[in-house]
Amino acid sequence: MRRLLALVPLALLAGCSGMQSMSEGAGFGSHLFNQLMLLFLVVTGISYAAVLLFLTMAVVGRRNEGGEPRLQALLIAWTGFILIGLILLTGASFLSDRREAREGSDRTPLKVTVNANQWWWGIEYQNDDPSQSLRTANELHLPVGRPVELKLNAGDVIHSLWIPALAGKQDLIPGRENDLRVVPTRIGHYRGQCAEYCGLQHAHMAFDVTVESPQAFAAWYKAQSQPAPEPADPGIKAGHDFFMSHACAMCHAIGGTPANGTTGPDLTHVASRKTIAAGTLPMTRGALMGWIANPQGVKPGARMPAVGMTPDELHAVASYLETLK
Amino acid sequence: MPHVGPRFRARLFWLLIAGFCLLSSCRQSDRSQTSDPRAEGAGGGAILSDPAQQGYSTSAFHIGEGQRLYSWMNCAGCHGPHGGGGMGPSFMDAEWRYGGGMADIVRSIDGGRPNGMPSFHDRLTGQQMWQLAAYIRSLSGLAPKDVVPSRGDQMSSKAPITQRSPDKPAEPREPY
Amino acid sequence: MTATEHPADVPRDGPELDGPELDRILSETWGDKPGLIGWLTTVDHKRVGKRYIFTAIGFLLLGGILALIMRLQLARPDSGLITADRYNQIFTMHGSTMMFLFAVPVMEAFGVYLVPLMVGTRAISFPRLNAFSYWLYLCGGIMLWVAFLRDVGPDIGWFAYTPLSGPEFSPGKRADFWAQLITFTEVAALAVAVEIVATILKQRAPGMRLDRIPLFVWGMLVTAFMVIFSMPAVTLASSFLLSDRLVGTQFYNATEGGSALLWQHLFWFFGHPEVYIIFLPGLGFVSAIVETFCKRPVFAYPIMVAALVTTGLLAFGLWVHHMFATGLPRLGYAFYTAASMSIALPSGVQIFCWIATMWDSRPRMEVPMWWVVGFIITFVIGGLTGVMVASVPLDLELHDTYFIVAHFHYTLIGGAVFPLLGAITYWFPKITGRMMGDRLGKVAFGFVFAGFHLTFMPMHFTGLLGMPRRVYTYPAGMGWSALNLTSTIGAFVMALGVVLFLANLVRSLGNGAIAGDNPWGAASLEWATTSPPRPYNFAHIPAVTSHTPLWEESLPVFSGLRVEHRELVLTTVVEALPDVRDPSPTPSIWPLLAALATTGLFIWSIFSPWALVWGAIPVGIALTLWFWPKSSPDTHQEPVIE
Amino acid sequence: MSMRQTFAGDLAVLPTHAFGTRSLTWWGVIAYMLIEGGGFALAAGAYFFLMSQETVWPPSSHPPDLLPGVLFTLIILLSEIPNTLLKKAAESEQRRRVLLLIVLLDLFGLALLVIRGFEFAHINVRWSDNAYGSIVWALLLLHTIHILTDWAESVVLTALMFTRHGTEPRRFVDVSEDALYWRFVWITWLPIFALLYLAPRFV
Repeated sequence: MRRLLALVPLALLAGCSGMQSMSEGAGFGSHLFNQLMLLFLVVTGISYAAVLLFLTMAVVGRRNEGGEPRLQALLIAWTGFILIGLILLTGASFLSDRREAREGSDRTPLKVTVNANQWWWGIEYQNDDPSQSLRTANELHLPVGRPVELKLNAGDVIHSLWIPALAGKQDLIPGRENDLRVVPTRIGHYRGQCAEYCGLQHAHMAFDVTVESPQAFAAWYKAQSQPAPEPADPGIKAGHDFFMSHACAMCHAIGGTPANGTTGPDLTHVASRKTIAAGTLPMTRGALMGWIANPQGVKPGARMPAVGMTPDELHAVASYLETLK
Repeated sequence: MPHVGPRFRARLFWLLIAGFCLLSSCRQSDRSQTSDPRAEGAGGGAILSDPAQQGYSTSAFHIGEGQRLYSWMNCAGCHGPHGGGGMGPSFMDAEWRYGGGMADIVRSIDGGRPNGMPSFHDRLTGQQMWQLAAYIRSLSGLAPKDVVPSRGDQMSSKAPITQRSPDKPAEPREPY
Repeated sequence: MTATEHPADVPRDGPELDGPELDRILSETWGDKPGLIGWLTTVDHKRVGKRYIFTAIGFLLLGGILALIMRLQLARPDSGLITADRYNQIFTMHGSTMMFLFAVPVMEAFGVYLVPLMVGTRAISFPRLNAFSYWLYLCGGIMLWVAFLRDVGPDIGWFAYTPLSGPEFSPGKRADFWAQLITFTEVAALAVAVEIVATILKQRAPGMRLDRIPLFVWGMLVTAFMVIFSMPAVTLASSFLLSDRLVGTQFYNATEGGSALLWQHLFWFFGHPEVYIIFLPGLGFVSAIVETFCKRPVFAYPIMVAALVTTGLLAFGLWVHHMFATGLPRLGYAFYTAASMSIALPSGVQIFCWIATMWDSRPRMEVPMWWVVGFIITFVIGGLTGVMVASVPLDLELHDTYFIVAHFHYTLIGGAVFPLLGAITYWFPKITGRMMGDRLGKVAFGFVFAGFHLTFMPMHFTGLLGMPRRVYTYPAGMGWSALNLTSTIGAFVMALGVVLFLANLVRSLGNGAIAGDNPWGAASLEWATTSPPRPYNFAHIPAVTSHTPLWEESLPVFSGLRVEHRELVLTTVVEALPDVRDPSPTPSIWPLLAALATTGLFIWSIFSPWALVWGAIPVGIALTLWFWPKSSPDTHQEPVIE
Repeated sequence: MSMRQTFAGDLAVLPTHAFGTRSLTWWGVIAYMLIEGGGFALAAGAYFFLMSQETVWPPSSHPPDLLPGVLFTLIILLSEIPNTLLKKAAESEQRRRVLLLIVLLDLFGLALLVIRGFEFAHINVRWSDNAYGSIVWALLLLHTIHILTDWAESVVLTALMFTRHGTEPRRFVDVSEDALYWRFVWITWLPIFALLYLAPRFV
């Protein structure tokens, strides 16, 4: 009930919650943000109302009869009010910052390394046994309630990993490893986006976040650890062969196939993702074909070149990629 | 060609707003990547006759992309981190075994060369080859000084290209 | 009295030389040559101040047009109106133009025009340096905009974080033109800051003790010191960036020992004082306007001065709140949260004192006062959202979102541009001799105020809904579309307001009502001169007996300054006792030529490091001839240099 | 003017030039010292920031050779003697002594610029090798520009003193402030010397 109460003024103010809205409160960080923002709104609201009231009285109301001493007394009161307000807000923000750091410290955190490159996210789930670690791109699956520690590295320029519905952002700076702790508290689909200007396609550098039950997460993790299935149907085989013999394999990697390029996103289970091209297009056959045929049309300046192919080669490759569930 | 539409409308709109674009946007820092796959991929011949070829060697953007491709495609493995040479020949001197012109270098990348240079015919798109060729020529100082980046963000033991005097290549020789 | 000097032997102003006869001689001594030559060689702080203001407003319009284009692009999701590259150039140019080519210069320009008049002297302290500063600023602005129109405009943001602005990820010369613009505007701003400090400390009218200095002049003094201490940081940072991009130094290259955070520390050490450099003169404008239209000195003058000085000092202690998301130690952040919060105290106190002044008197609600009321309503919201983003947990969500865009537009437009438009209306009669239209002034205020809130209030919610900054487009279905459309409509309403304001300005130039010397019945010294002021400002240097000189029954003056040579009086720093008669430099072409030589040096150094060596020769020659004293006809007179 | 005007005093009795804080140009010189001092302090801050990034300092090469640096420091400290005498002579307006001392000071400046050339030759690192090399070159270059501009101004002032303009009292004010600025030049050199030559050896 308390959380709903916190949401009411914010929802009023924020119009509604969306999958990329801070007031969503689906993570402990975002939940704390709501509470703290509410406290700030109350304190600043009161002071703003006081200023407006005093201003209206000064411009249109009766003149001050009390003379200088009355003004001085009011000034001392006003300074005191500001001081108390600031101390209260500073203290509250410091305490909630500490509180967020302690949250979920009793549970073993999930370890994920994020490698940001110009205009996509490389995600790697670490595991104690390295063979169990999992590489994916532009999406993050998280078990609800379990804290996740993200190791943030940048491969080229400064980016900023930000999932508004879950927690605050943290920059990824080349030559420096930052970390971010997120504790998801509500199951659902959310969207994160790069928040630090990183060049031509900074606007199209988003990623999907799915918070699910631990069982669903384990099932997803196991499915993602499997290599790509061998293509059976000749049409799909043609797509597979084109992929392996052309520029695609130079940049992309598909588990269980000779393609092991690391400069582009890992496509082993690309069809299982909600979006492609870092959250720019939905994962549908039409969008896939449009993106492969002409990446500059969708993301002008993106590092994916337009590989020359005939229409049936395009259909074959699309069919092959659709099998990579 | 859906792609050309918005660009043309945007350029017209921009000219309306700017009013007096003094000179045509100088090629040096034009960020647009050609993305018409038809002209590049279909046949071997098409790659070599890229219409914008003369623009690559003086475009800072394309040389920058060439620098990225040089490390991504692991050319450094044979030709050394800054084209200093290794198993493969060096790009920093004036010695061009198969010719130092843009087209010669693209031909080497496209078709490969005997004793070790693999063919990247299907491995790279036409534009990537032109960008690589522009970067390779800049390593020996053939690109204009104000177009070449002073350094990369990687470790480098060499003095920046802008600080080295360029080695003018000998007359390009007929390929063997 | 030195041996070579007898007071009686040269003509001096005084009871026997006064009125139109004195005006004729002084106008001839202090005037400029006619026509273009006079225009290019003038060192009159009023002429240079006017053209500074005119150029800065020109850049405001250019920046405004870019803002409208950005709003058109963001009006609807996935809009193809502008390509990503063009949008990145436009938002960088909008930020850089507004911050470096409009905001700081226009505030310093008002200081250049008004400070000498308000402290009661005849010229700004280093007038030729003042002319040099304007020409350099103009050349810098032209260079950046020519580069932008030739598609070589910077596309790295007005903050140019490395390594995106470094040699590898910003190929070509785009980032270099931005970095060189910083050098241009820094040298110009530092020059003006030095002049303002020297003018305020040494050239105050006799009797203007420290506690009798007008609040606007205090604001300019604190601003000048902030410029002096903050601008070297960004000059150093942009020079390091230029050398990284030109000769391959490794300042910001993480793999070779450098660090991207070095740029952020150096830039924001300048960045935050920069926004207070823009904001403090705005507070000075408000104090001047409130004092005049309430016919009462601003309440608690010493506390207001203390608040200005505290804001100036605190501004240097909180730059890391721009870097809360870069992963620095959390305990350090707690200090910066406290520091950032504490700066709300002096501002809050000043807001109280203005309102108390209005409450304790009968404020005449003329157009400038409307802008002051608009300022208080808008700026306080900006200040309070500033308190929000000072807190680390809130800032980690709000940083680099449209909430921040709303915050700084509320503080910069609300806190500086509103008082500026009020100040233009307030001092227009003094500068041009005519009144601005009252009705059209109020209509323009209405449109700007309504348009501003219609544009930037929705941005708070766009930010809360998760829209990041500097995105050239956004997907549909995020809940941002309607809010962005509202902002776009608001932007055009505000633009209409600005157009109306300028129309009122231009119309009043021609046929506004004739304004006397003191149309508003103000108290400060600039209203003791004619409208527009004569080239020599004051026929006789005034004596100041109180904090509001023109509200006293009489204005005592001093006599005894030479009339055939430019001369003004220097006074002691604290008590302002008359101390020395100092010659003031005469008009000269050399500041313009030195500025052109420096421009050549700066632009050439974008392309080759040897520019520093060879380019310095013409600059050296120009400076030498600038300082070389002109030989004067009779020997025992003192020729003037500098 | 609308208000009654009464004459409260006569400024004619005031002198037309003065030294020290009574001179307007003194305040201009002090303001530019604040600017350049701020610049040097921030450059030193950048030096410490980059030093904190490395485990071993200097990361690659040897620190700059001591000989040219120490020689430069000694001579620049030595130059304070003629500098102080020059300031006193200027403030007591003894033209002959001023002419003698200012030429001597210019020669000191020339000698120091030559030694600075050797310092650059013995810096043992290229500016493009690493961040250490960059900041070392930056600090030395900033100070060299500082010395060069002050020396050039002194030469111009010396030339001016030899012309008939040199007879005016105001020129002595300029000489006094030029001596003050030279004092600022070697005061800023001491911390830079410590950073360039001593810090890598003893930290």
